[in-house]
Amino acid sequence: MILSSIIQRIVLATVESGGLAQPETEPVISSDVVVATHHWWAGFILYLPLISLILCGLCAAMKVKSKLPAWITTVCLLGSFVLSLLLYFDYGGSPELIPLLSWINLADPGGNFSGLSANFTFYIDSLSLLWIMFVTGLGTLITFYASEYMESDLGKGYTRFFAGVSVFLFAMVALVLADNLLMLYLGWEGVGFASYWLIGYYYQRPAAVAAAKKAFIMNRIGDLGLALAIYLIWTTFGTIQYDELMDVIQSGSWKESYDGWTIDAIPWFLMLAAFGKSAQIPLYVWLPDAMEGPTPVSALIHAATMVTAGIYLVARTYEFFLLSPESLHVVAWVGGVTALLAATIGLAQHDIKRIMAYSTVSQLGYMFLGLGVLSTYGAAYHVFTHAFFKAVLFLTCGAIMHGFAGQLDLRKLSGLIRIPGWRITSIAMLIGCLALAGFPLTSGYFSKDAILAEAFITQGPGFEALGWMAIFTAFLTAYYTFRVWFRVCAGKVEYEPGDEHHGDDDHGHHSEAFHPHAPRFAMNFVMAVIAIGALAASVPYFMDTKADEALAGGWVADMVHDSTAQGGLPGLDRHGQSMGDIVEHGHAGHQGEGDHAHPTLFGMDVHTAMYVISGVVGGLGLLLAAWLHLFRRQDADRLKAFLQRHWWIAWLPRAMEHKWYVDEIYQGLIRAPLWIASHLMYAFDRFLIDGLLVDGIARIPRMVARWFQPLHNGIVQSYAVTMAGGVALIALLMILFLQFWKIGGGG
Amino acid sequence: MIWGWILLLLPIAGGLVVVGSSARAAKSIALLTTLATFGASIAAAIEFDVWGTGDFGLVSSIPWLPEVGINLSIGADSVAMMLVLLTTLLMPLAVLGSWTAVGERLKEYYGWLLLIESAMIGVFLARDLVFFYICFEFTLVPMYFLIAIYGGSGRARACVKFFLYTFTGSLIALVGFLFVAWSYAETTGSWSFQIATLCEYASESLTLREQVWVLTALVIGFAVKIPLFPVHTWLPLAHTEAPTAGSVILAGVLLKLGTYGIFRFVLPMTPEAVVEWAPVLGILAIIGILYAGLICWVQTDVKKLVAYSSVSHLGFCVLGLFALNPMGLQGAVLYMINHGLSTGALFFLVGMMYERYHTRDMNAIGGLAKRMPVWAFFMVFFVLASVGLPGLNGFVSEFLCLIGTFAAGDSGSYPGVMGPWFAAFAALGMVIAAMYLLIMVGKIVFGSLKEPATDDHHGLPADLSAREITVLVPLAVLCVLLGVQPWIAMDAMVGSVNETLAAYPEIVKDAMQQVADAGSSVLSGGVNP
Amino acid sequence: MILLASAFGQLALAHYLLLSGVLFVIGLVGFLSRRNLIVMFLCTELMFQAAAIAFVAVGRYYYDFSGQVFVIFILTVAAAEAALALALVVLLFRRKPTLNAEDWRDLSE
Amino acid sequence: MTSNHLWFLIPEAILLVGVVFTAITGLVRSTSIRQSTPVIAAIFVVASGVASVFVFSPDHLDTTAFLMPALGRWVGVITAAVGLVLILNSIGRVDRRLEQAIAAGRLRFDPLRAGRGEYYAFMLLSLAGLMLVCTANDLIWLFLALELTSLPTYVLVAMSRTNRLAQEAAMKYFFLGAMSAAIFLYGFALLYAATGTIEFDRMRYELQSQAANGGLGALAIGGLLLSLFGIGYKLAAAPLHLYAADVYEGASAPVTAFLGFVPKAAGVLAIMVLLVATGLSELMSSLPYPILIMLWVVAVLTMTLGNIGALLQRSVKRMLAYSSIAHSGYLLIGIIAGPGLGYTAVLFYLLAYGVGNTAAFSVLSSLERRGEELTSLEDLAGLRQRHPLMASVLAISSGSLLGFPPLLGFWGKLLLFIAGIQTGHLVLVIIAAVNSAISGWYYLKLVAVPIMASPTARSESVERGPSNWPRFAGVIMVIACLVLPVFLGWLVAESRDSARTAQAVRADSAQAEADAVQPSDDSGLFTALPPLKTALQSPAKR
Repeated sequence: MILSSIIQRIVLATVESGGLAQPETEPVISSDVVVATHHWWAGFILYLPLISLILCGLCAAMKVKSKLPAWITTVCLLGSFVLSLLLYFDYGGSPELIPLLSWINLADPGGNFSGLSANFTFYIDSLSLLWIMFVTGLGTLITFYASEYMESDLGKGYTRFFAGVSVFLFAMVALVLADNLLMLYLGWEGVGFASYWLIGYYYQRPAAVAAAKKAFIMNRIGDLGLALAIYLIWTTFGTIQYDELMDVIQSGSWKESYDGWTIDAIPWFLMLAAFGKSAQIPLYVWLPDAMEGPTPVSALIHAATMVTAGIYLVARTYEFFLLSPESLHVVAWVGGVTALLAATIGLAQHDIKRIMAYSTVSQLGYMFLGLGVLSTYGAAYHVFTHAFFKAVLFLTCGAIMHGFAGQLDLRKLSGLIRIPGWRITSIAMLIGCLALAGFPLTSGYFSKDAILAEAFITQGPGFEALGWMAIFTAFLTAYYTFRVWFRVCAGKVEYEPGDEHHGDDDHGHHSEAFHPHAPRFAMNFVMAVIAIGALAASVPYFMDTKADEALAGGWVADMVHDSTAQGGLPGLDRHGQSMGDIVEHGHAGHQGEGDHAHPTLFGMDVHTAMYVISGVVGGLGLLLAAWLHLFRRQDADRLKAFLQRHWWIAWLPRAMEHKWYVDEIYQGLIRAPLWIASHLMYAFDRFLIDGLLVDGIARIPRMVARWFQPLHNGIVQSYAVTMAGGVALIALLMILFLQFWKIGGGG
Repeated sequence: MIWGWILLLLPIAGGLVVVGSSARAAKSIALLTTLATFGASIAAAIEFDVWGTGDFGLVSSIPWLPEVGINLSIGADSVAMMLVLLTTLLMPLAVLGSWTAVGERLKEYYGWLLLIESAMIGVFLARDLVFFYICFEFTLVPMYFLIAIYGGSGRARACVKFFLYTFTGSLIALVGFLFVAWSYAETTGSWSFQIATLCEYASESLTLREQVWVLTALVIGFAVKIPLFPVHTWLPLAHTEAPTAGSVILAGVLLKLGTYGIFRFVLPMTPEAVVEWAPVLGILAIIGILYAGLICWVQTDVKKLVAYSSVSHLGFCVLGLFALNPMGLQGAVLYMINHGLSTGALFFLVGMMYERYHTRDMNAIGGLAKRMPVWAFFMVFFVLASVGLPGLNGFVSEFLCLIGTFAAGDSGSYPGVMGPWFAAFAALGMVIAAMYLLIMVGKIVFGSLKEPATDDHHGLPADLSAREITVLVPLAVLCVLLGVQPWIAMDAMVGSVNETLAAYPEIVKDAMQQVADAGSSVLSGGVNP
Repeated sequence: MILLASAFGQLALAHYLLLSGVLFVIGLVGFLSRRNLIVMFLCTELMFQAAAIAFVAVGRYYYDFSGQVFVIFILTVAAAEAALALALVVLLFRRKPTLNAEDWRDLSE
Repeated sequence: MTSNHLWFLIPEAILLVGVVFTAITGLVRSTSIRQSTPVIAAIFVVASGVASVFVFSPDHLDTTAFLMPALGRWVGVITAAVGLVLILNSIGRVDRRLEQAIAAGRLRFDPLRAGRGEYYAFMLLSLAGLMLVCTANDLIWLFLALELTSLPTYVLVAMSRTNRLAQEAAMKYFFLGAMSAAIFLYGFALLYAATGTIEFDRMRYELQSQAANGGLGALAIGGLLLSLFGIGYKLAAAPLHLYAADVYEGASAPVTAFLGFVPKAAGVLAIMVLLVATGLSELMSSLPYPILIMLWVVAVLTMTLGNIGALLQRSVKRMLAYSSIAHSGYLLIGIIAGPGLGYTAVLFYLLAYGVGNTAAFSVLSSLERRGEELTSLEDLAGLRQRHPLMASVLAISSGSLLGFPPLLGFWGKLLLFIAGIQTGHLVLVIIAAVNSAISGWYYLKLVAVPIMASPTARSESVERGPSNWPRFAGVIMVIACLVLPVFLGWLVAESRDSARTAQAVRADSAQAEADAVQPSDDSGLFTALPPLKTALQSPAKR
């Protein structure tokens, strides 16, 4: 009976769970959200990675030693990508709900609370479509790349790796397509877990294990923020489903029982979550360490997709930030400072993968800056372009690592472009570097401009300074990016192999006879494709928008426009004027011929000015890098020696090299005190609670017994005296009692 | 209905057969019995036609001591039924898990296992207070012997502490129970120990002061069992010394007797006192979560770590119970089940490791993933379930407990007496849990291989045998199932939960009103506002 | 004394009771203070006889014979106890030639 | 005394006949007849138990002569049952060396040296004394019954072992016993002085009228107090408990078991009878305040001193001695609770305690080490390996004494607690609960040492005793611990019927006559409640 009812429920839930997801007491569904059960096949975007995971599990169980897992995963992910594209082309322009399975549904018959429902349902709008396409697309490509990259682990961890990738894609899809915050949370923690899995892939290396652990725990702190934000949102708005949330916020019905502090708290917690996942101050330290994982993982998870989940979250929940605008200022400042800080650290590193990692942190900072200065579009566009160019950078790093037995030190590699077989790698890397440096007309150039310009347009505390800081960061970015490229790919041919064996003996060679192991088809193909993608990522900027002609930014802006993030879109009417009141945004004047003049910079329109400034700055960085690292490499050494010689400046490179001692500060301020506290607590537990309290109380009876023991001395008279005395005592006590309380005679 | 009695008596009967049979057959008979009991519980669950409602099924009653209204009265609501299912599921696994670990005095061992199964089922099926108390207490005996005979080197101290501590606690609870029963007798003129009757009576007729006393007595009794800070210190000791199956049962079911007791007695009996004291208990639970979590961090004994983690985890459960809203309560009940599954499995895994290496010292062992990949997989899996990774079971219950606590603020849509601060501090436990469990995994599962020299593997393969995998797979499957489709359990329990909570909204509102009138906070209100 | 007098108004009974009380206390104090086993036993006899005096006196006071009957039984029991006590003392003396009660303290904590 | 009264002495008469028989058979030259002495004693004990069921059947109840008309039925039965086991426990112990010498042909039988006959005869005498307490309807009778109970036990202690410890124990027991007898005798004298009668029935009227006229007089109170203290010696109630540990240690195990049950039961019953004689009944169950205070203090002291004293002991018998002191304390809760549920619980608890305690001593009786009794806990270490049955008997009986559910002892304690709470003595019950928890510590030792400790050289040499009967007895008692809870309803109903006071019975029958249509409501007995409940309630609410 129970079994059949369970099966019945599952089937029902699968087939028609739209009904489950919608309690009857729900507020009016906003007209433009449709339940699209005819898109049921979209579920396979989620299921295919899962199927891949299960098949990989089978492979592991059957001890498959071929590349089968890689093909399975690639095919499944390709399927997801194709389905995402289909979904995009079939997307009708208004957000859709695609119910899959029911998950948590609480309704209170007493009507004391509004019910809590969180189901496996997709919420498809343009924002999620944008994300899902590049996630699955890059996922497919990088998996294909990894099929070659990971081949040295065939029969050992190969299957495990692809299973991990499948898990990641599964979680990421859940995160992006979720229709409620709880499912998003599932994906959120899921990607964290996948990241843990893959960073710790080389589980026998203590550094990898530690890095994995660090990543998971740091992410958990962020997750804590998300969890608290979910609680707050639910208690304040009574729902955690996006569509209902939008309705509630816009209708203002939540204000009836609002008591005045939650609105301001929600964005802070969301921020904490986003900063954790997207490696911003103060939670960024895990990302550089995460480079202990295999490079495709770094490319996919720690550059292109997962780390942008924070941006996605903020974009997705932008309405909450708009309700409390101060929070956006914080977002902007944290983003800007992180960008600068990470860039300075990047300057001083020698490990190219780490440089890329810090550059990722830095670029993520840009994205948050964009979010903070009300340019969700800029942020999203930068996410989009960054996904490509950073992926290609990491993949080329991976190729180098793969070929040079784990060598990543830029001082020990040079002139790669001249080594046969490494041309594609070098060119791909160049493209990536150009885009990252914001070289004019590359994709990074446009996306970064969209953010930088907005910093000068939007009014906020110190936003202008922030803008200049970001421009300075752009200069640093260009410098350290090309430092890598000029060192590694240009110059004369020189290399030393690394000492890494991928756990394999036939691979690394320490002898003179070491030959770099050039990438073959799969890797080259993927690098080429993504490099082209990185170039082509500037195309959407010039595409026509269908929404609003005032809207600059083309296709990506279009995608953002239809989503929950539209509040941060420049030049657009925000639904509900109430919100406009609290947002001090310069663009308010954009659309009308009102009092507001266009903000200007050096007498030009800000956007135009920014094209020039960032182009110049990027070029300067590039030139500096070329000088110090291509043409006169000895000058770089001299500069370094100079810096280190003078005490008043010597701290700077050292601090930069040691990542501003942030890890050490955390260690000293948080971990060590907690560790000591834990030991104290353990001692407290053993000696005070267990020893003194529990055992002590248990000892009392024995102690008291010892007082009475002398009475049992074996002498008859003594017994008799005690007996008589005891009787007398009790009688006395009784009399006293009776006298004292004046309770007389009989009952 | 007959199924209840079958469930109760089948394990005892099997135990008698085991004791009467030869030592060689003991294992098989025990396994068959536990499997049969599991089958019977499934049958009972199918027969059980009140899922989702607040009613009792499998109801049956035999008069025992009519003078004072004591009956052998059994029956289960859906929450109890689920816990029965958990018990009967864990028992065959416990038997399988002890297959090679226990080598001597087999008949006794399996006899005790079967006896404790009956006692645990009895606790959940009891509808009579005295019968409940008997079973509740009786669980101590088999566990005492399991630790005392089959335990580790420090077992003598551990089992005595375990026994006396919990025995003392439950005696205090007994006095509370008797007080309620007497009060009932005085009011109505006849004695009754029917739980439902007493709950109804107590909630309506006891004064606040009396309720507070009853609450104190009951909570002392149950808190020791849960265990709640600061009466938790017996648990790490008992867990460390208990044999694997003992730990599994202890963590899987016995600890739940405490939370079940709170669910079954404290909440319905003393609602007004609960509303007044829930913040205090909530704070204790939170202290437990954080304190035990941090202590886990510095453990080197894996089993002790998992034991302290139980203290930490059950704090969430208690928090959910005293959130006094459907989210929290459903979360708490789910937590009971989920913690049984995942922590039970963790103890199995630690036991499997111990059986091979004869040590639980994290510093002596490392990188076992290389030697035992399958074991490592399960270890990581259950650690994640325990950490509360969404998609696995632990998450749902933890989330519900916390959101319940969070929403229980005076500003929430469901009035309650805790609130955001409670939830925020408790949620820190999520981070701490990740910290200590992953550190543990990082040490023993990952890293470079480090094995203590041992010459005795009990003839076990390097990695898990098919039998051991069989033990773990059902738990893993349930972890996923309850993580992805938790509504199976939630829909089933919703009636019981709402029944339990029926009286609360009014009381909470009144209390809020009073506090607002007095202009003081709930906490400072105390007993005598 | 005054209490007793006021309770019963008959000085005679009070005197008897007083006597018996004094006797009882003498017996008790003797029992507590003496070390010789035989003397101790005699002290218990004294206490018995104190009770007997009280019974007789009260019986006379109420014109009730049961008090006197009781005394006969008391004497009988006392005789039985005496037999037992002397046998015991002899037994003990055989083991250890002393009558001092304090010498018997092998059983103690 | 009516002629009818003799009818109720049939069980005791049977025992006295048994005394004659055993005294004779114990002196017979034929070994086989001598060996059958315990069997004869057992037969008579069983016969008296059976007889008491018939004698005190409802048809014959005499509500005019007795304060608690049916008390004899329950007491007779449990006396017979426990007495039977006590006799079985002794088999093989008495005259052991002498009999061995005779069997080996080293000695010829000499009636002057044989103690077997007296031993069983004295046991039967003491049991008869216990039964007589129940039928006491005046002070003489009560005095004689108590003396009959205790005098033989002095002798039993002295002759139970041949070493000087036994004699020292007997000396202490006897001298202190004599003192206590004098004390309660003097108390009786004062009671007589206060009421002018020795008959309980009349005494009750006297005291009730005194109580109605402004409280009991000082003489009555003083008499009651002295009586209770004196009788408290039989219970080993604090502060008159000091002898217990020494005496129990000095006597042989079967005799210790005897001391643990018979005088204690006699004392408790005597206290019940005396208190009912002050006018207590189910209808009016509040004690005079001074007595209440005294009993309260004594109960708390007794259970606490007993339990904590036991914690320090290494000797099993001393430990059980202290445990028996503690049990007296628990019994006093029932006494304080008064007629009705309180006395019911006391009677039930006597059974539970008797069964558990006797079973524990059976273990000690059935084992020996080099011909000597087991003394310390070390002797029991690892007992389970060589004597698993005895180890489990010890474990289960300890569990029952601890009051662990679902064993018999638990129900006894539960009823006592219920009775205590019912009469408003919540604090007392809490103290008792804490004491139960403390007692867990040492009872657990009795479970743990045989099962967990590894055997030592001392415990390796532990062997079976000379006879298997004590083992049998222990097993029977343990089975009783396990099985009797099944018949709980019946047992409690029986003990309740036995505990009823004549006043209640009369009132009931009057009630039954008054409204013959509707049968009287038995549960009225459980609803007679004291006024303390209202005192507990806070005036704040309601």
